[in-house]
Amino acid sequence: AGTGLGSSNGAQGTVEKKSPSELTIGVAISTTNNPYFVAMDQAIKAMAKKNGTKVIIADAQNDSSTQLNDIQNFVSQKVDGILVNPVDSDSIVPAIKSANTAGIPVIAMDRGSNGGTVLSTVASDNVKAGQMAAQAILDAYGKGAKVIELSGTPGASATIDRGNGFNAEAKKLGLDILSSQSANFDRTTALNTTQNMLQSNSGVQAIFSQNDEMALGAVKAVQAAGGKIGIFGIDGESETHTAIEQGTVTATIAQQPGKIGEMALQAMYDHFNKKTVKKSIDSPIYLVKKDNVKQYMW
Amino acid sequence: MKTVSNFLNRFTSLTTLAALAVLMVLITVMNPSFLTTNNLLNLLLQVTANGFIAFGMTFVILTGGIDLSVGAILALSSALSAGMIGAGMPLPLAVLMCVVIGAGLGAINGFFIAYGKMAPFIVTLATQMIFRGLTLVFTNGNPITKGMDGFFLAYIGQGYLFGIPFPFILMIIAFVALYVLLHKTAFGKSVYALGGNEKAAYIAGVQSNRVKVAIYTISGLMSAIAGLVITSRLSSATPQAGNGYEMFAIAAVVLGGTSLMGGKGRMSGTIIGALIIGVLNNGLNIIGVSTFWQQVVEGAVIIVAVLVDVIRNKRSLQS
Amino acid sequence: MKTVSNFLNRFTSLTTLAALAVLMVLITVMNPSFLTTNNLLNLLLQVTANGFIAFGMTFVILTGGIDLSVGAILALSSALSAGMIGAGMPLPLAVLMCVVIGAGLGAINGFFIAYGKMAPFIVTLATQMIFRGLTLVFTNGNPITKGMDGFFLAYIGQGYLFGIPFPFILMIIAFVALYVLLHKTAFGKSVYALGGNEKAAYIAGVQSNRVKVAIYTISGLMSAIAGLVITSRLSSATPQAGNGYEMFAIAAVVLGGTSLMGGKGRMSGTIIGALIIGVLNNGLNIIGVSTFWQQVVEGAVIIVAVLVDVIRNKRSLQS
Amino acid sequence: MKIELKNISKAFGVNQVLKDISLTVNSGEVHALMGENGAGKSTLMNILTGLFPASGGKIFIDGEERTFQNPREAELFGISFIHQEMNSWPELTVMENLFLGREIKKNGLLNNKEMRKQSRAAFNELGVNIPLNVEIGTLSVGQQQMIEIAKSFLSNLQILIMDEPTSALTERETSKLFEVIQHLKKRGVGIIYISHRMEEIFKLSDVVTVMRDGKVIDTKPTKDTNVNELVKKMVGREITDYYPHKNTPVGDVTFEVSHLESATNKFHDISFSVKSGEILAFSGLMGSGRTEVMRAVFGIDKPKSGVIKLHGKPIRIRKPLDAIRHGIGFLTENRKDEGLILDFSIRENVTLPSTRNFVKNLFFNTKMAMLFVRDLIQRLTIRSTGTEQIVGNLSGGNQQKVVLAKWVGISPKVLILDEPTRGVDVGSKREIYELMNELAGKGVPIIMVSSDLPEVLGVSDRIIVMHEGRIAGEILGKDANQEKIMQLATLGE
Ligand SMILES: Nc1ncnc2c1ncn2[C@@H]1O[C@H](COP(=O)(O)OP(=O)(O)OP(=O)(O)O)[C@@H](O)[C@H]1O
Ligand SMILES: Nc1ncnc2c1ncn2[C@@H]1O[C@H](COP(=O)(O)OP(=O)(O)OP(=O)(O)O)[C@@H](O)[C@H]1O
Ligand SMILES: O[C@@H]1[C@H](O)[C@H](O)CO[C@H]1O
Ligand SMILES: [Mg+2]
Ligand SMILES: [Mg+2]
Repeated sequence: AGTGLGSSNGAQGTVEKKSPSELTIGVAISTTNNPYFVAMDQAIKAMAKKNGTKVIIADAQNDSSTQLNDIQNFVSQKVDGILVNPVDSDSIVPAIKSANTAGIPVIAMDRGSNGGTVLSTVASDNVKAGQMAAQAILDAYGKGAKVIELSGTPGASATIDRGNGFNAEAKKLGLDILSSQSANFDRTTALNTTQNMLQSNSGVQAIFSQNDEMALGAVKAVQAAGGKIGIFGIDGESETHTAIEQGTVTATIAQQPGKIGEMALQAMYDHFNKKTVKKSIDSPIYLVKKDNVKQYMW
Repeated sequence: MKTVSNFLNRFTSLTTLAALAVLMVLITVMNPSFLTTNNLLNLLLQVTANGFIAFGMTFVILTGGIDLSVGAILALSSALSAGMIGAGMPLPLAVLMCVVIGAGLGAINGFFIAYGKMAPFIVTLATQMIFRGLTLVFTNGNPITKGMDGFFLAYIGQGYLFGIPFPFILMIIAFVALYVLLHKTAFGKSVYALGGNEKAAYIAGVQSNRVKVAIYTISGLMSAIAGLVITSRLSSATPQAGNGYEMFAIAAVVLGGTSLMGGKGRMSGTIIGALIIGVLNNGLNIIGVSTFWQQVVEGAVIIVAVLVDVIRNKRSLQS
Repeated sequence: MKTVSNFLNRFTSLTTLAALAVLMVLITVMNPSFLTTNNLLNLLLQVTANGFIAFGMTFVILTGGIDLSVGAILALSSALSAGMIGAGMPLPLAVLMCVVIGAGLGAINGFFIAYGKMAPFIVTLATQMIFRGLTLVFTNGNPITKGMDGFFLAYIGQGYLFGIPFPFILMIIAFVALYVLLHKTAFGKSVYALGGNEKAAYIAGVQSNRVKVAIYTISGLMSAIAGLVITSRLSSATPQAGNGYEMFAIAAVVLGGTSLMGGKGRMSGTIIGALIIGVLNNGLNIIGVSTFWQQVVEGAVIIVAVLVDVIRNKRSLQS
Repeated sequence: MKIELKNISKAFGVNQVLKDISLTVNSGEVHALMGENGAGKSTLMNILTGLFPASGGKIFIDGEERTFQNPREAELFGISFIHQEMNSWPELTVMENLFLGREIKKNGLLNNKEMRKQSRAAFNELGVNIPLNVEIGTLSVGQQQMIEIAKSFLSNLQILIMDEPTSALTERETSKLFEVIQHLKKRGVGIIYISHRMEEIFKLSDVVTVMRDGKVIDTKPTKDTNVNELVKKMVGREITDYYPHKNTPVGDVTFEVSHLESATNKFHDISFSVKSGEILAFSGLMGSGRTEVMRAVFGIDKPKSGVIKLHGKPIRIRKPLDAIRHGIGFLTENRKDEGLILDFSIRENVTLPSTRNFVKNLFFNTKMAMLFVRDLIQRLTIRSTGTEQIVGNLSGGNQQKVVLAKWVGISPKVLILDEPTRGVDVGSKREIYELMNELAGKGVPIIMVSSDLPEVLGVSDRIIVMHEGRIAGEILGKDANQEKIMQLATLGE
């Protein structure tokens, strides 16, 4: 939802031209507790280093109000631009607005903002990722396939979006979702939770895991149980690629966190080079299976 | 000079104040932009949520208790009142409801602890799970944003009065009120008495159960106010709000010189403790310490600050 | 019958055992697949990590202390030893190193608490941050998997002996060893004495500082063993491993009837406490309670179990 | 006010501690309550003031039946109880302690001015001068006791119960207290006075009630009885000599302390030695530094300098365990804080310093410990339900005996006793002295710090008197008398 406040950044023409080496960019990451964001963070750092850009990275540890603080700190330090990976798309709005008021351009990464004005949103579509996973399961196991779902941290936007996308699509496609339990995006938790779910649900054919960390935990549970169950993740961690090669994971919907970061930083460079920046930059997501596993890597 | 230091010493622990000053100087040296008006105002704003909670926590810890459920109370009271706003309740009423709900949840803790004679740690650990779970159930895991941008609510967390962030002014008001309650009333004395020697307190006629219910109620109430500020700042109530805040509040209280054994400590120390934590969070960002190292530095500062305090107290005992 | 109940009562709190039984019956009624051999074996396996940590935590809590850093110690010792494995260290040596590192990190806690005379809560809160931060620094935030599938390591968490999960057997061995240490040796007596009255214990010749260092070392060591089991089960060391485990361990200890004030409690209670938490986690999954409600139910069960124990103790005092 | 207790009984579990007690206390009289340790004196008073409920019986006040729900209620009614164990907050100030639970308010806030005024008035009445804004933990035990007493003056006092109020007071404070009691009596206040000190009973009381085994044995006007009769009624048998004769000879010097210097300025240049089989008393005014010396010797506090020798060889004592390993035992004066783990059983407390003696093949042998402790319980006549009774549930005097048992239990080579008979009844005192003699007979040197002059004179071979942190002089037991000791203790002040 757009708001009336957004006009403050409409002054693209008045932007002072600056080269990458003259820029200081604040990067607000939702959490570095996950290889996914670590990859994003590192790609940004590497690219900034190469171009002589100064970056300040803040980790909100998944707390919206910490993230608001982080961004306000960036504003008071008068950074040139802000890259933000929101903890969630609703509660990030005031932070975006405060950057807007200060005339600092903001680019959203991985997750969008439901208000304020961002120069651009570089994201892969989480709802779509869920839908793709449902499709992949249908392709592998057909209509009526028996599936259990490992969901992420309750209340996290990725959990909500992927869950919504997956469940709606699964219903449409006629998959049989036996049960859904949270494993907090965490590998160890997923191992135990999967074991327990396999215990109470018989005939499970596939597991949809809302991220790769949990998928890798599920692998261990399936191995211990000794059956043959398809495992579908989201993220595309390199470890998952190996697992797909080995056949322990069936497929993952790969995002490219590093790419997202690089594309966002590039967009910021472009902005300060007085080029037009697209309102929405789609970071493509790919279905990675055994046959194309060499193709996409973080 | 002597009298100033005497006054300060009576007002709060000088070590804590010194730690805060040293920290601020160090950070400024590393990045002068720390010491701009703008950043200091941000800092004040950022300290408020933890400040409110830590004030309530001071009462709890003074009685020898602990409240691990503050973050969950913050989330549940925010979510429920946000839901009411969404359902059309007038903002002032909803704000009042939020505070009432927070106090009520705190009272539940106090009730179990006082009348159930259960350890505060375990009661509030359990209610932390219960309240957080209920928040998720109520919000269905989604942030609530409907109707959250009315002026009345917005002002609580985003307003400025005489150029000072309104929530900070609110925090100072809460501080003064609780300071008076703790240090100038009979209730305050009974809080200390309970933490110092519960049996003696009973013999002296302190109504320990009532006092316990009251202090956990205060803690819940303060958490709800912190929730209001956060909800207002974010224009949304998120189900994960306040996660882990109990630890920051406890750290602020302990850094402020209040003993976890109860019976010893001061409100004024807590405000300095909260400022230390705020300065750390803000400053480490500003000087660009990498995120992984930030935790390490924060932990180390806490240890050093408390250690220095222990040594100083020992020395002052001997002299 | 009488003697059996007498024996059990001496061995552990009957209430806790009853709570466990009731819970198991309820879950079985709701979903009979809970009571299959297969699931019970899973359950045993799932209990081990928390079991190890809770055993160490029992010593800590008996002295009136607390260890919030267990999860971070688990992660750091796992990560460092996984790094060594990746660098080519032979598995048995790396496993030994893991345990040594865990013990060493625990000793650091103990050192600050004993010789620094600092509150255990604050020391271990700070080292939690430090150890977790160092884990992230060392792993760069990524899981370590290189060389983690050697048989020796794999067996620790995944092996079976006589059809029973090997880690469970390991846990029983640790239990027996620590049980004997706590209940049958002079060291054990001094752990209790320290929790009962530190001053009196010191004057009676208890070397309080050494005992403290020892118990936090034990706690660190047990955390490292838990880490080994987890690393082995996952064939990888993740930087977030053990996050929040301190709370489960503390809950297990308290459910097992050990007082957070120190001086009172038993190892055997802890194992039941850990089983209760394991059964809850496993059972709520199996009967398909929604994710949001799971926390609510767990919190409620903890409250009820502790409350029943308080009431029972009160009753037995009066009779 | 007239209090009548009628047929009061009380049981803790199966332990019947009060049996059909009836007692009447009138205003304006001092009613002494005597009885062996564990006879039930404190329990009876706790029931009267609403701390515990009675199992049976009734309480009448001015003819009306009344049961207090809690101590505060009793106090509001005019009945104050100064407990045997102090109930205070060391970290709070004198004034905060005085007014806890009864603060004076003005518009909801504390009225410090009024409270200060009343505190000063109470202190004036007691004749003490204690600053109001210091933490009471920094004050001497005697001063703290005076504050407890001052507290009761702040309410509408009609009946004042004192449970061994003088056990921690100096001579001067004690005589001050007696003046206050006379004054209160004149004001019409009734006083219940519990003490094990005979001379106090005869100096103060109008009526005396003797209890034994939870029963009232007799109530009599004090003037109609005498010490021997009271003792006989309490103990159930005649006691002829209160200080049993010690007939073992003194041997060679075994334990020496030279030039011990306090790190915190509490004592200076302390040198003394004890011979085997000798009982050496340390006398002096309270606060003269005796306890501090012994704490330093035992390794609790670190001295600045000094040498300690055992059998002529210097030994290093840096912590209590070092002392214990050398066979030194130290009964501390504060049993609640330093002597006991109140939540633990008698067995656990007694065996704590001697744990190692019960370790066989690495393991602690509980059976052996039980037998050992059972033996000590009998020897010291500790009134209890057995080795497993929780120490916190014992009477004050019996707790004291447990602390003694703890140190006797290490089979000490040197025994230091700080106020060993504090709160102990006459009969038990005699048993303690006999035990000291027995140990001395085996060659154990005993150092006894005591503020009880008759005791010092009665049992010691030699007496060292301290004054303001220094040794003021030394007297042989056979040459000593009260005057000589007091003169050294005050250095003629
Ligand atoms: N809370 C309690 N639980 C169980 N037994 C108790 C409790 N309090 C006291 N007793 C028992 O009651 C008896 C009487 O104790 P009380 O303290 O009244 O004795 P006392 O006459 O005051 O002795 P002393 O002179 O040693 O102070 C003792 O046997 C004691 O063990
Ligand atoms: N001048 C003083 N002011 C306040 N407290 C004191 C003073 N002197 C001693 N004390 C305290 O009083 C207690 C007893 O004093 P100390 O050990 O020095 O004397 P003592 O001769 O053993 O007397 P007591 O008969 O009380 O044991 C100690 O805890 C000590 O800290
Ligand atoms: O997109 C990210 C990743 O998938 C991660 O695994 C969990 O958080 C989500 O937001
Ligand atoms: Mg008594
Ligand atoms: Mg003394």
